[in-house]
Amino acid sequence: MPILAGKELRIVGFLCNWCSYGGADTAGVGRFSQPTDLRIIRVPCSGRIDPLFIVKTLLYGADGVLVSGCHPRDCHYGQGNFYARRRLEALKRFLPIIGVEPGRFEYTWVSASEGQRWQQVVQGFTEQVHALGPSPASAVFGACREIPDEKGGPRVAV
Amino acid sequence: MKIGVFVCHCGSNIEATVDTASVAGTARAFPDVAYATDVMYSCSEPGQDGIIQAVREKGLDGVVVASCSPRMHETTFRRAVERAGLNRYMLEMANIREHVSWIGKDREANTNKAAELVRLAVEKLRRNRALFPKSFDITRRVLVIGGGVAGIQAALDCADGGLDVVLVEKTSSIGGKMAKLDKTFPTVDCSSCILGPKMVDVAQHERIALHAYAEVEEIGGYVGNFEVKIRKKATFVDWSLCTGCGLCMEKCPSRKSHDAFNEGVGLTTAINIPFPQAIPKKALIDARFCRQFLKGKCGVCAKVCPSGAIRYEMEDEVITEKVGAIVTATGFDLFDHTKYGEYGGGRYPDVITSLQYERLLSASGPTGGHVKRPSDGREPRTVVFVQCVGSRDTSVDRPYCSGFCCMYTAKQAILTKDHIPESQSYVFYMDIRAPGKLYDEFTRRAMEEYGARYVRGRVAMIYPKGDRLLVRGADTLMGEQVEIEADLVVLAVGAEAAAGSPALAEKLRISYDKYGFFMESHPKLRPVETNTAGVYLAGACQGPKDIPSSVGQGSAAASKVLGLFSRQKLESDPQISQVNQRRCVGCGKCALTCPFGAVKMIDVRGEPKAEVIETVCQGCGICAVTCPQGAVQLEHFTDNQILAEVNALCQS
Amino acid sequence: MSQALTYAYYPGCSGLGTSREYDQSTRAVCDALGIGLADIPDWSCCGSSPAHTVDHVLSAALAARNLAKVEAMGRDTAVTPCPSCLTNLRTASHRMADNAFRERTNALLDTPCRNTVTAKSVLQILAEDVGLDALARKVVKPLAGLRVAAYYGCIMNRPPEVMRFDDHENPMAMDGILAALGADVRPFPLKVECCGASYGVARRDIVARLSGRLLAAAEDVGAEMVATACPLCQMNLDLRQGQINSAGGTSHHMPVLYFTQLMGLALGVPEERLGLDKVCVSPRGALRAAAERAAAETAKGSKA
Amino acid sequence: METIDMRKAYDPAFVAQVQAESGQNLSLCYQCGNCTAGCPYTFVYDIPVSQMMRLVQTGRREKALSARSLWLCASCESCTTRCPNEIDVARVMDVMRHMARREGYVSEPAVKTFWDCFLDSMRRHGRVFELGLVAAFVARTGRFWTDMDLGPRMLPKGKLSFLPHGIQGKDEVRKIFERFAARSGS
Ligand SMILES: Cc1cc2nc3c(=O)[nH]c(=O)nc-3n(C[C@H](O)[C@H](O)[C@H](O)COP(=O)(O)OP(=O)(O)OC[C@H]3O[C@@H](n4cnc5c(N)ncnc54)[C@H](O)[C@@H]3O)c2cc1C
Ligand SMILES: Cc1cc2nc3c(=O)[nH]c(=O)nc-3n(C[C@H](O)[C@H](O)[C@H](O)COP(=O)(O)OP(=O)(O)OC[C@H]3O[C@@H](n4cnc5c(N)ncnc54)[C@H](O)[C@@H]3O)c2cc1C
Ligand code: SF4
Ligand code: SF4
Ligand code: SF4
Ligand code: SF4
Ligand code: SF4
Ligand code: SF4
Ligand code: SF4
Ligand code: SF4
Repeated sequence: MPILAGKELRIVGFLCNWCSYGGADTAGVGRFSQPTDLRIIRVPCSGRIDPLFIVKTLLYGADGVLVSGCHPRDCHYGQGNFYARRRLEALKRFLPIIGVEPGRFEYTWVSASEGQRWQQVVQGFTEQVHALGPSPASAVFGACREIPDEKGGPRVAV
Repeated sequence: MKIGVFVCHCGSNIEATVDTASVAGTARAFPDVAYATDVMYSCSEPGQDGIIQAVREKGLDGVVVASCSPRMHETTFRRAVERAGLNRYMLEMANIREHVSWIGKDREANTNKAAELVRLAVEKLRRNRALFPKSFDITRRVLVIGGGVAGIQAALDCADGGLDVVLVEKTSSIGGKMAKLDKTFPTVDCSSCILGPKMVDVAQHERIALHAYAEVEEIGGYVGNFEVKIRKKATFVDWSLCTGCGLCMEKCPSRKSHDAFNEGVGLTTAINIPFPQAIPKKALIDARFCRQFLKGKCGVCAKVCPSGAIRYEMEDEVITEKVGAIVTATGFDLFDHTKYGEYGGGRYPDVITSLQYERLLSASGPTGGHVKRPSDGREPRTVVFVQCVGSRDTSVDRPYCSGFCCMYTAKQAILTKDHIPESQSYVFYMDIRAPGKLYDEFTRRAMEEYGARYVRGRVAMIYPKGDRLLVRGADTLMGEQVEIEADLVVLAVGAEAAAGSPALAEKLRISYDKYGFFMESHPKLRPVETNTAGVYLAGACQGPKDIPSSVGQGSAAASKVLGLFSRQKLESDPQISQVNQRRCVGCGKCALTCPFGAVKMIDVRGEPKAEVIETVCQGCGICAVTCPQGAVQLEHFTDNQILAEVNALCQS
Repeated sequence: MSQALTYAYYPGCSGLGTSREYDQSTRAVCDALGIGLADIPDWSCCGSSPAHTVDHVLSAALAARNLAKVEAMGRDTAVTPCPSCLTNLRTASHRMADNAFRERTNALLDTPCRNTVTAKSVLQILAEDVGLDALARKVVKPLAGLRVAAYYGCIMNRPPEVMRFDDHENPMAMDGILAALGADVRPFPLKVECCGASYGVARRDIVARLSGRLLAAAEDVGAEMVATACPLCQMNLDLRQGQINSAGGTSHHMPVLYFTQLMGLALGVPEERLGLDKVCVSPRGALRAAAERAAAETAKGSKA
Repeated sequence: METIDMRKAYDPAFVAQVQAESGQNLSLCYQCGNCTAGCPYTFVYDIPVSQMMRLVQTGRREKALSARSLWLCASCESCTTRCPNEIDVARVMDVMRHMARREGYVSEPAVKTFWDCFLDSMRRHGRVFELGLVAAFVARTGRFWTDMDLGPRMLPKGKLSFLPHGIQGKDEVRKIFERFAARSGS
């Protein structure tokens, strides 16, 4: 299913189950209206998010990737979000090297009670991605998409 | 593989902005989808039966339900597919309500987005596999943190149910706020008469170990097997010897110590037992006021103590307890009214808080139950109560209603008339919130029988005029500015999260809201559970609550603990990590990063390999990202599955 | 205060007339403290209260013309004794932080304003930039024994988001200064209550009531003098004290001085530079009583 | 007292205009009355300030703009400073006063005349000429007894000057007024 041409861009969110996914639910329960571009992938913890997922998502042609987890010190697993922060900071510096505008990737912290904050994050990020327009990556790399299996090659050390 | 897709209307909740029939139609074209339909209410009995029937009739191997958030109904549908004969992990949900229908009105965009989310779920489900939980032993002991009425109730119910209880209280006596109250609404019965016996029960119960003047330092482990470090703060008195005779208090020369129990109305001695009914009834030295500590000489208490209990050299002690469940009941604190400069900012002695007023009303309080003005000891004739101080006020970041202050203000107006028949009370209020049984009748009685004059409006300023206080407010029903010359002003200060709540929440790995109150699992359906298995909530730590609700929650939390422990063994969540030992090169990175110590390094034919301890792994997936070989994979959230989801979204 | 402080100075229209003594004493005190006041060349009226009752852009433009002149002087801080001027200057800056508003404002001006100037009150720079310790060291004739109430007026500190100075319910800057001068500062509860503002001419009844309440409250706390920082307050409380008395059937006799006049006295500035003769209710009696009390106190102290 | 038809009495354009010009959201007001309680001018108001906010909520243009209160508010900022919902109440009052002036509602003529004289003085001289201002006010209102008692007190003190303090840039000031008038088309 394509995104709605002209209306939407392709934005993928990786959200931790305990905080931000709950925050997005809270926003829904509060009926806080949001742009429709974002699709959310649920992961147990922001510490589960491999920078490689984000790189691949961008190379597969996503126009923006949003990562959101628990506030520092509020991680359900104690310290997953510290690992996440370290890795994602490194990733942010790495993206320009592979030709991705840094504005296409953001990570943020939203707790399960912060529905309003989630609304603002989605609104802000969607606007930011729309300002950048469609990603050139889809044209360049669109062809070489594949679903890797678990034996996939060696990983990028980030 | 044969997959069935069920797209829920949720009445009109989803259907109003998502064309569910068309989503089901689109889904039929997805790989492996053998059946797709839309359903009115999937979670209802006919809805679940429909799923079970389809699984059986069409021979499905997996189910996708596109409906509300999995945080709402994942368990419901897992049970349903299990009843249909599938493994419960052969289910995926697409959240098309909270993440789609409720946040946008564009039906075309929503329908399209819903279909994409279904596709994502299908792609993930195609890579799911059956998982089976393992069972493990439980430590049948419970930790209760906070000894207010909620914690007391939880501790007693657990202990009566046959569990060993460890009760940790921050101050030197249990009782919480309720121990400070004079009488309680709506029955106006004596607070210590109803709480006192429960406190004694705690002290005498053989199954309750009470650690007063102690705090939780560190919490490790997981449901069924927590390990808790408790800091027992130095009291400078050996409690195993202290008999609570009170001789030391009589002789202590430092008589100007802060009296926390009496909310700072009146003073106490440096060595003190906070109040006569304290549990445990033991003395402790407040080092901030003790001459031995400040000047290095005194030692009077050590000389007079008949049991030789004084220990000036005592230090904090940290002990460890093993428990299987935790009930948090740390209550609330009061709003600091000195933030309101227009009410004097704490500069006027006769502008006091509601809890200070409780101490003035109490027969065991610093004035022996005679209401006297702090400034000059005179009995007040005109008493003005101001409600919603530090509640329902965005400008001080307290937009919420504290719930019980309307009621206690009515109680205090009634008690004022009882104490001083010739007095006149005025109550400034915005709304009266009295939704309990006999509650509204109670506030009416304050007006009708006790003649309290209620004025609808806020107070803008309070300032001294001669030896009285001028209270200037509005009567919005009359549309007028009004003034009252008062002898005493009582501020109905609101409730805030107890000091240190966020820090405690972080230790417990539970969430808290922006004001510091702990978050329940679900506001309606799981009000005393948290999102961390084995951790429960009771009382005002979850949000402002009066005594009946706090006690109710104490019992509810206890019943949850008893329910948990009624099982022989607990089952672990099988969504945990697994090591593919053929790929593992034994670098040990996973073992280093796992926050739970769930990875151990073992020797396999002379080579180091990683292994995950199933009952310890919590399924965070941090190790999976760390492993340079891709050898650790988190079940149900493998790299393969997540990348398949990504791919489902990005293909155009 | 190590280096010489110099500020762009905006006296305000009333400083040329009804509050001439405020302007005079401010200049004299700053002189004594080594503070330079550089008059803003060819300054114009800030708009005062009437302008903002007509339109917020008009009001901002009248203020901004002066702010632009300060920019032309190459300075970034303007001080004024008058809270009404201060409010207009600060509100204009506050609103011009919004670019669209600033453009609309500049469209009314010959010389555009870049909005780089911060306006402060004389009270604020004395309390914050000079400081109480430095001030206390310069006192040659302490105001010992003088029972005084410090009255700030309604807009010196309000609203706090715009004024950003001191506590908005219980400001203490002037109390602190007077205490540093040795005075017996009374805890005056109505520090920020309005005196009746500019309604003296059109609605004298309003001023009689509101200023009357202030005088009564000052007496209630045992003050023998009121110190003000605002020309309108001073005029309402002092010049109109007779009107207040006849309207309310009271017999207040309360001297009302500018705090700068009291500072001048304590710093040993010659009286003729302070305009003490320009106030209506003479402060002589209160000052004499204070001096006598102080002398009696010292005598008692030396005996003991 | 009349019965109000809530639907007919609600003027949506009025609500929108007050909110847009003041930048305040009046639906935040829960009618606590704190503004009225603190307003030093409530005693002379015909409609207390909290009810002025209510009139905006209920869209009552006519009643709000003809209130005398609008002309008696001294912008003392007590209401704005203390509103629990952080509404800039004084600004809302100011904005309604602008509207009242534009639309010809003047329920306190003396106050308006005083302000007009003030602005006039400013426009003519660049600075306010106090004696001239009072003289103009007396001339326009015919209230020649205004503050007659104060003259004898002030004159000997040298506080009132008999000549305006004109400034060189008074043309610039005059142009501010002219451009403003041109912009607002009056
Ligand atoms: C002035 C006033 C009058 C009231 N009158 C009434 C009334 O008449 N009727 C009525 O129903 N309700 C009344 N209430 C409400 C009542 O006080 C509460 O409902 C009740 O106290 C809530 O009980 P709790 O156990 O949840 O919290 P609390 O009473 O606050 O007890 C919490 C306990 O936990 C301890 N604690 C806090 N943090 C920690 C920590 N980190 N570690 C260990 N221990 C900790 C505290 O020391 C305290 O002992 C009144 C409240 C006030 C303020
Ligand atoms: C219009 C309306 C809207 C509401 N909205 C909300 C809301 O948005 N949020 C919210 O939290 N609450 C809401 N409520 C309140 C909510 O309905 C109640 O809190 C809830 O229903 C109480 O549940 P219950 O099980 O105690 O009682 P009930 O829902 O009344 O259930 C009692 C059951 O017992 C059965 N029963 C009765 N007598 C007997 C008998 N003798 N033998 C056998 N069975 C019997 C009845 O048939 C019924 O099935 C609303 C209520 C109303 C009226
Ligand atoms: S499954 Fe969820 S979305 Fe469907 S009816 Fe039930 S609550 Fe509503
Ligand atoms: S410390 Fe000693 S004197 Fe004090 S109460 Fe205990 S036993 Fe009695
Ligand atoms: S040693 Fe301290 S606590 Fe003991 S009697 Fe002396 S002052 Fe009191
Ligand atoms: S319970 Fe009553 S007094 Fe307390 S915050 Fe709510 S409305 Fe205000
Ligand atoms: S998933 Fe990995 S890191 Fe997380 S608890 Fe299990 S073994 Fe430890
Ligand atoms: S990180 Fe990977 S390779 Fe290293 S020990 Fe763990 S499982 Fe083996
Ligand atoms: S103080 Fe604010 S909320 Fe209260 S009535 Fe006034 S405007 Fe409304
Ligand atoms: S600004 Fe106006 S409405 Fe507000 S309190 Fe002052 S005089 Fe009253």
